[in-house]
Amino acid sequence: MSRSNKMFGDKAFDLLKDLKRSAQTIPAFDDDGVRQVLEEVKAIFEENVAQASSYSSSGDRSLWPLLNYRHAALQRNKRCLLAYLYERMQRIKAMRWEFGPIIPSDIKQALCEPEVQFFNNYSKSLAAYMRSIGDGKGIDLTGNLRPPKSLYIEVRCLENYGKFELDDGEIIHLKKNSQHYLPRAQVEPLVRQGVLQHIA
Amino acid sequence: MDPTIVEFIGEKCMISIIPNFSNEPLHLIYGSVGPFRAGFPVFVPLWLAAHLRKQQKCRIVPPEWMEMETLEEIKEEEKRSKFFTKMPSEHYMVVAQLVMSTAPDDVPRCEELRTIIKDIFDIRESKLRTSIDAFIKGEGTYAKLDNLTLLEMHSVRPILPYSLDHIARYQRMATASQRDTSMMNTTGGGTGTGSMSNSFFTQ
Amino acid sequence: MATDSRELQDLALKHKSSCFYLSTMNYFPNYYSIEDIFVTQEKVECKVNTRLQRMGFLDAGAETEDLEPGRTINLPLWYIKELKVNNAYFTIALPDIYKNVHKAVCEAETTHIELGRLHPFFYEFGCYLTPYDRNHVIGRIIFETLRQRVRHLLDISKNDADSKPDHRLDNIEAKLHDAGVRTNTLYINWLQMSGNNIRISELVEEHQKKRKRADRSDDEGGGGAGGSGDMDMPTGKKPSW
Amino acid sequence: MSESENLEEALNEQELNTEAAYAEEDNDDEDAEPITAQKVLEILETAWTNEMCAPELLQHQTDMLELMLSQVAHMEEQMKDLDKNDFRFVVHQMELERIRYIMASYLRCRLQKIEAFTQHIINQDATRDATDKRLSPEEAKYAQEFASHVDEYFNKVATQYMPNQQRGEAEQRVVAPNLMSHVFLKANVAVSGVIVGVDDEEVDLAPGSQHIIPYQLVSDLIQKNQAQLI
Repeated sequence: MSRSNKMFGDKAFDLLKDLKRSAQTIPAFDDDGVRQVLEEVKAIFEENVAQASSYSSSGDRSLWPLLNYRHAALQRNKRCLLAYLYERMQRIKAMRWEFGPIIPSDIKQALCEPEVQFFNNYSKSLAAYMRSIGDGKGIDLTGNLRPPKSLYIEVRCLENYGKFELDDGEIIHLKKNSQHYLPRAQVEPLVRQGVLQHIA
Repeated sequence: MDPTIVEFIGEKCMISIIPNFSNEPLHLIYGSVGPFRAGFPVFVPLWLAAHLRKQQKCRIVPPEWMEMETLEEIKEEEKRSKFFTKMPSEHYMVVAQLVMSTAPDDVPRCEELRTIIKDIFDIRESKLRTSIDAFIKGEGTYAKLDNLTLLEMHSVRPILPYSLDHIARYQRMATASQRDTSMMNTTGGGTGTGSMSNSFFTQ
Repeated sequence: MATDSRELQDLALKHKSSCFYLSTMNYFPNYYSIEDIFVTQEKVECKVNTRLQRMGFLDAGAETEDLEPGRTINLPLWYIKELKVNNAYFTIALPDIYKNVHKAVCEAETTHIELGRLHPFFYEFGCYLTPYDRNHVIGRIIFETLRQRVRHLLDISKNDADSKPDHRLDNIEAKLHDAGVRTNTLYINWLQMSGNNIRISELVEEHQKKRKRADRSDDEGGGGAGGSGDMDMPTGKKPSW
Repeated sequence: MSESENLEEALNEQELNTEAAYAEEDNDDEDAEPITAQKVLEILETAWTNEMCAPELLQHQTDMLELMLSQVAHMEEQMKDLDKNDFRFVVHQMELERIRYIMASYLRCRLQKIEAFTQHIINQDATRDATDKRLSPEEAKYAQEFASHVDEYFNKVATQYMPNQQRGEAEQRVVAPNLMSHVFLKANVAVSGVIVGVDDEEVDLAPGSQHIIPYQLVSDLIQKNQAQLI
């Protein structure tokens, strides 16, 4: 009875379901789940290879439908697993744009080693690309996110941030709850990082 | 394309201001503006007008059409006409919104104007919904939208184009299956994960 | 099946990865589409036509090694769609949900149908079944149904944005509805001139909230991995790229 | 006020420099017309809105971007010594920020498509002549790197442990845009005989007329600048 309660491909499918279900920015990489899927893939593959060789020597087609089914199951596992990685990759990419080149350590812990590597590679390539635009003049694409309305904006400081140097060398002390009138383009990253709040 | 981008594009519209200062012309990349002479009207882009007004360096001269009588006529015409009438500015909503919010004192009968412009927008928007309905039920995937302004298009964006995409895809699918019942694996709209080769045991 | 796939619909609608710079594109299935994978997880009723050796494990109600002809079993779409439409092994039994709306479609009375209740993936599931329908109705039905309901979608996304459509809508429709509600919100914000402020990035905000929760829930320290330790991580230096 | 007059003159001169730069770059074209900074900006603005509305990646605009970036850099240089509260400084700075926003938004939009359709775009560009490539050289480099980072990640976690890929499998995984996506279009000039439906129905587009239509049916008009997306 219980044999068909778990179909081929169900574990791989659960990976995706759990990923979607998670309310976190990115849930911990499901090492165990991924390993189980890879094992299933390997098992299916080996069974098929074994039976396929007996099929080609005897010409007996009676196992053909089974081979067929297993093949589909293998492809299904693969697709689910790669979709799992692809979705995680999207979220990792989003982190580069939202947090910047350094991710908070508690979030970083959710990534597996190849994912950390991917984040670093992505970050590096993106930075190199942004520097290379316009014959090396460069544009920061993570800034200038919204249509500009004014050169200066009113901001409130949400934490004790410390000193902040403007392009012209002026130094601003960003103390919690202090309010400032600062160049929009230069403080945009701090607003994005939650250090400052844009109030008008 | 959200309304802030529509506004950004609309801010390029030229509008007349009366500066309270004098200055030589400015050679902006987008074209020269000025000279500015205190007390004399000069045309500048809307974004500049709004900035100068906030700095209290000018008074904004509302465009000719921002006036009750004209707008009443436009509203009546819009109600009468089956089609979208041509608006006095292709960014009438953006211009009205920016002028009336940055310089309400420069606009006579500002509140009344606000209401009537909103009325016109609403009439046009509901007309748009009705014509969309007719157009979709008429099996179209193409429609003419003359005189519709950018912000009005935004009111059905992206839901209208997205709906049409799906409808068209389902229609293609229905037609394809009618043409060829014995086809395989072409389901799922263009991707279909299936290529059943005989070699499911590659090594 | 229904509750299961309804959960999938709810999951499909959660779009975590959508952030400001990814202006979400319209749904168009590709290899990595989680939603398409959800749809193809759906089961279809099939009649077995011929003895299939060693495939008895697919039949929950039998103990036999082989799959016996005449049995009716449920098979996932991901397998079905790899077979030829006129394969010799199985005959696909089309679900009644499409037949059941046929009359409403003909009478152009589809707006009141609780489509999501009929099937959370009414349209996409129907797409996959279209080739198996020898009468060519399903394809026509899904296309006509959406065509008839677009106006309704436009209206409800503008007028009752607050009331969640629950399971009145299928997954595709719910996405369209979301998009419509979003447009409307952006427009209202714009009219109130409140759309122009630069905002904290979504992920940073989420992370801050989480950290505050963690700080509150365990005051004995150790609050979450790297909890307060990196509070002052960005030093006086400007974020660099 | 002579100081600021000089500034305006200098800024004005730059427009001429721009013309020179352009004429030089394209001097194999027999009648390369001089181009003003204003024209460059207009071209970039159109490219930006087209890119935001088109489902696929459009032709790159490296030349125009470089011209505009030089112009912006030059203006910043000229304005460096001005008082930050000077009327002229403020107005020029505001315009520069608008231009920077357009360029950033434009390139971000392209990057997003490049990341979504990486392999598809690389494959297509491989079949195109050097002058018709959609990717700029910098974008092409980025696309290659991105593809290999993804590959490396997939390989380390999964694909190296899986049976060899079959023929056709790589193809299945290519993510491509839906070219039949509906777009809003405005005709720049009169265009006759545009096919607008599956049943080969044709219409003539009047200049300034607006339409909603599947992208694929009008992509060539965008390319030829006979129409633009809005």
